[in-house]
Amino acid sequence: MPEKKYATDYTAFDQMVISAARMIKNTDTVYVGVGLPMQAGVLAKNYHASNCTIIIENGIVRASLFPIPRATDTLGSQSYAEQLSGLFYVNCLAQAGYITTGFMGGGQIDRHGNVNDTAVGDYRNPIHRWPGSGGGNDVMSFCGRTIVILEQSKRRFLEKVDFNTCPGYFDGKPGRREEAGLPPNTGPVAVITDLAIYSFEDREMTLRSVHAGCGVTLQKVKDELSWDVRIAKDLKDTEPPTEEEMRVYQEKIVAARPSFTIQPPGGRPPGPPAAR
Amino acid sequence: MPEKKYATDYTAFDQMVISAARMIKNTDTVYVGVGLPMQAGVLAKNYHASNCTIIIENGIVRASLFPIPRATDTLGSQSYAEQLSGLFYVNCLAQAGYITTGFMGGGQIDRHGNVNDTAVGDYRNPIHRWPGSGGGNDVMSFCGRTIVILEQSKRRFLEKVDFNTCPGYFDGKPGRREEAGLPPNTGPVAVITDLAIYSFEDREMTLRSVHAGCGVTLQKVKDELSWDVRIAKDLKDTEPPTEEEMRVYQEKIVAARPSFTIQPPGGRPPGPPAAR
Amino acid sequence: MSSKVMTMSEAISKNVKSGDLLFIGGAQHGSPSAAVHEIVRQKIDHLTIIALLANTGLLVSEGLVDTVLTGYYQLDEKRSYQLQRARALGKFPRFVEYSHFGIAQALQAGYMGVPFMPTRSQIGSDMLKYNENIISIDDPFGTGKIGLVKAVVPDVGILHVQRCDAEGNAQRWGTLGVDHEGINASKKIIITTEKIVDGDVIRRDPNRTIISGFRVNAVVEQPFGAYPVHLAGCYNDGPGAIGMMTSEEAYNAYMQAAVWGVKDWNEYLENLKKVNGPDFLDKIKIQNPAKSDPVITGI
Amino acid sequence: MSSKVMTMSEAISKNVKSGDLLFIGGAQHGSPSAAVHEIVRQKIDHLTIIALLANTGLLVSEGLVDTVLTGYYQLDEKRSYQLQRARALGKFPRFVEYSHFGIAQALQAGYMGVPFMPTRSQIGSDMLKYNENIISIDDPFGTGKIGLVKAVVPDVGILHVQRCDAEGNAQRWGTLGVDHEGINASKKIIITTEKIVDGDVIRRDPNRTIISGFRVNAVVEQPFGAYPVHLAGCYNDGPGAIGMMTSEEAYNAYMQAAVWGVKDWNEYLENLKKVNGPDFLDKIKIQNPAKSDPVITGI
Repeated sequence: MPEKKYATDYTAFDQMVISAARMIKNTDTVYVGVGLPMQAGVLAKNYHASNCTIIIENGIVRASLFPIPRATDTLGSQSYAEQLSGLFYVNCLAQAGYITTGFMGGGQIDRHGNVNDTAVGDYRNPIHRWPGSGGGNDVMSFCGRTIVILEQSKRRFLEKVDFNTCPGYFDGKPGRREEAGLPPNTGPVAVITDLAIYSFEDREMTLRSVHAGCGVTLQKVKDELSWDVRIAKDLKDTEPPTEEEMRVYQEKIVAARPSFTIQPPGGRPPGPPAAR
Repeated sequence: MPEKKYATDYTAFDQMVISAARMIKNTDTVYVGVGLPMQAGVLAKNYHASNCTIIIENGIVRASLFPIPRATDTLGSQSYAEQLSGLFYVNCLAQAGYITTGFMGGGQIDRHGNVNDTAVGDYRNPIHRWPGSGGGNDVMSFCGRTIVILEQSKRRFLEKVDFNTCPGYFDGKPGRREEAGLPPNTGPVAVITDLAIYSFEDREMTLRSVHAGCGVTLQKVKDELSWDVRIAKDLKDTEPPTEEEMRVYQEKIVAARPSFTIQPPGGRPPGPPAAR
Repeated sequence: MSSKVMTMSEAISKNVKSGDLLFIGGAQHGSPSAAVHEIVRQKIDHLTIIALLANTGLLVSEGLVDTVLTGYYQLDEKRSYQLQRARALGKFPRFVEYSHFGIAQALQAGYMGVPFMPTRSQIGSDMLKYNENIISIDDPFGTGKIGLVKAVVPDVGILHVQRCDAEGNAQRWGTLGVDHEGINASKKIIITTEKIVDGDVIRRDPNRTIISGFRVNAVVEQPFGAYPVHLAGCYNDGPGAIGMMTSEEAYNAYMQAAVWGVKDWNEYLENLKKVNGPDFLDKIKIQNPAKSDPVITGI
Repeated sequence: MSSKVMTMSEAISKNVKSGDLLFIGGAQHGSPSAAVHEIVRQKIDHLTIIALLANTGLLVSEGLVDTVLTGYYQLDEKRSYQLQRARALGKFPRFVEYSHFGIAQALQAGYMGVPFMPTRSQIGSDMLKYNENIISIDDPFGTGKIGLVKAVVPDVGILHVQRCDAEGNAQRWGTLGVDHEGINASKKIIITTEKIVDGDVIRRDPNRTIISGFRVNAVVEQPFGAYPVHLAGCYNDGPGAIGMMTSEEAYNAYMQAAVWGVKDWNEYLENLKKVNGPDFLDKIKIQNPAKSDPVITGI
């Protein structure tokens, strides 16, 4: 890898995708949903983690490179995969513990990493409805490390979500996931937004770094959270994109990013709704 | 089908296989084990039931004709099947109720159609051991109508089997199969031996016909049973093989019958042991 | 022997009844669009549908659906003309929500012929509060909590495939979504196929058969039967689906073109070519085909 | 990248340990015979094996097996020299008996990552009295009794296939027995293959992949790796297996020829040709091959 030279011309959104991609290791098997998770996965595969295996919900297991698809299942994301099967098969891989890393979006997220993709307010009489779990619950329930990527705003980052679609650490007390019957050694490990990066310490979202390089301040981060967030002792500025990362990101993601997702009538891409 | 002219030169064994084959209807889906069940299935397919579908345990679903195989899984029984999958798949077909007819052998059978393929005497300290259920329990548990084919002898036809490997009607009281959790509308419907044919009336083996054409007497049949068997009011002589049946049987089964089953070391054909 | 081969109209009218629970295959890939449009044309109602990213929205907007079993459905009425229309008709369906894997497991249990499937998905969520088909129990083998998803056994399953013989031995490739579980779980089965092939083609590749003929009730040859959804080895997504759901005007125009104004799917396809040019469908065909190496069987 | 490709000796010594629970694929079809012989050669003991009609008897007769999970096993000691020998060695294994489907379900539960599989097989039998891995409960959804078969998660799974790439993406066809469930349930995986093929062959037929490379620990190219068991598209049964188990003399002669007197399976195969003629293996190859039509993918 070339010597690190940091880029200067990038947005907070670019930082979010690139920071997410960095979470993927070369040896990982990564379950990616549509949207930002897919962009992070494809970027990692094109840059530093060319050996990682990408799992796509509809039955795709691929170790080989592929162009970023308009949706998760396209002829491009299917063709030349190492294995094609179905949704049941790839989720069994996950449930049995063979998917190291999950990437997902979300509607709301709370202090303990629980994600709501279902309803704002009361389920029976909601203020707003999202399309529901999709594969989100499965990813969060099964994957070794789950990384949530979503744009940060106060009304989406809550002390407690209105509806727990994809369980994080529930109320944060130890052992709650195991008590519920979720597989051991699973759960969210990071939240990556357009403002900051969070890890989980004692099952609580903890601010690790602020995207200072694109002008984000700690105050701005705090303003877009609904609770008094725990801050890591060694809080840092987020490492900016390197020039090389930005080059690959521009070429493989931005240039190929679908301007408009074509969908069949009634059909929707899988996974939770992208935060927008 | 040509006018019925009955054969004169046939054995009780021939009668057994041909009577079993007659149980298969053109619209049936038939789960066949190795040995006599396979011979009956292949004969039916070559004679009167050419449209029946044959299911073989290792994952074979075939509507097309095939030569009688030396074991259940051979390149001959696999090749040109309509569908190849695995043991799990074909047993799910059975468990979900899509296999109309099962054919199996057995070590011991009792008055209420329970079959023992496991042990004579106490399980922990047996007088004799058979190889166990194989697919026998699955066939008897799942198939719409199960037909048991085995050579008859007093020590194999018992009031009560020593070990219930493949459940018939348990103690014969109504509803026992449903109580145990077995699927509705299943269970043994016939036992075909080298001496006679039995059906089940009120869940009890009932003598329907004696192979009189090959010299079997009612007394001989009774001598080779351990209990005072129920006899149908309209007890008949078994319909002998027709000349046409015998011709096809000689050509497709006898001529092709393997003289010796080649087996891999330690490997065994599936299904319960043939009664011998 | 080939009495199973029939028109789409016959296949639907003979096998789909008011009140049925329908499995419609092709999650995100190769949905049986032509068959769904025929159900709309025949106005078969009070359906329960399993909607896993397949092309089923028209059934809802036409008021034909009582219940939707789903893992993901656009439930924001403000964004969904389909839901607005169902509401206006007084036919807003009941939604029963699972995760995607939950739907797959319910169908797997149906395919297996057992009453439920054990699961570790969904049991950590609030979905259990509102969906009585998912429960959490203590594992009788002592490993702690485990979820159970209740089996779903569709009355009718509809699958679109690349090739199928006249007996219904159907082969499908590319991503399979929940097609294997769903079609094998279904009591009655309709196969729509790009092409009816000789049985010999099937028998020289029997591992690819997703459902055997003895399970299949109807076979319909329907080229571009999944349009505008892509189908591996056949065609890419068509452009037709965009925007049709955003207004009453666009919706009505689409329904006139695709359902009410034509007698069948083939007439709709012909009209598409008249409007968009004779090469309209050719343009979405596979441009860079990859051919599999043959596999050998035989004796 | 291709660090997974190794010799049989390495694959076994690196991945199979004393005390392991082994899944050995190839029920009645394409068993990994060469791999089993290598385990014997390395005398890896205290094994638990899942024996579903696969070629595993030598492990028992050599006293390497503590427990056999089985649906069907020759348990009449009078007829089994293997069992007599195990008895004489003081290594008569414990047998845990299921039906065949029971074994398949235990492996299915392992593959799915759940603690059990619901079943209607076995629950009517006396097997439940002696096998604590099968129980009967009241269905929580209220349909009456239902059986549960406890999951089996093998430490190592060994599968012989027709083709596999250097990364371990393995493709197998013909009957699959319990291969799909068993190999996917296994923690560590050894693939032995008739031929290592280019990854492009795999990627042009991805629906045929039974296990993906990321799950596979070792890939061994071993022609005639299933001999004397048949393998679809490759060869028919060999004559070699008959009679070897009936006497100490025949057994010892076989063991000398196939294990102790040779360094590996290839040397055994070469010796077979020396004894039986250079065309000995050619004679069992497929004589009347059937080729599948290619399937198309691509964009």
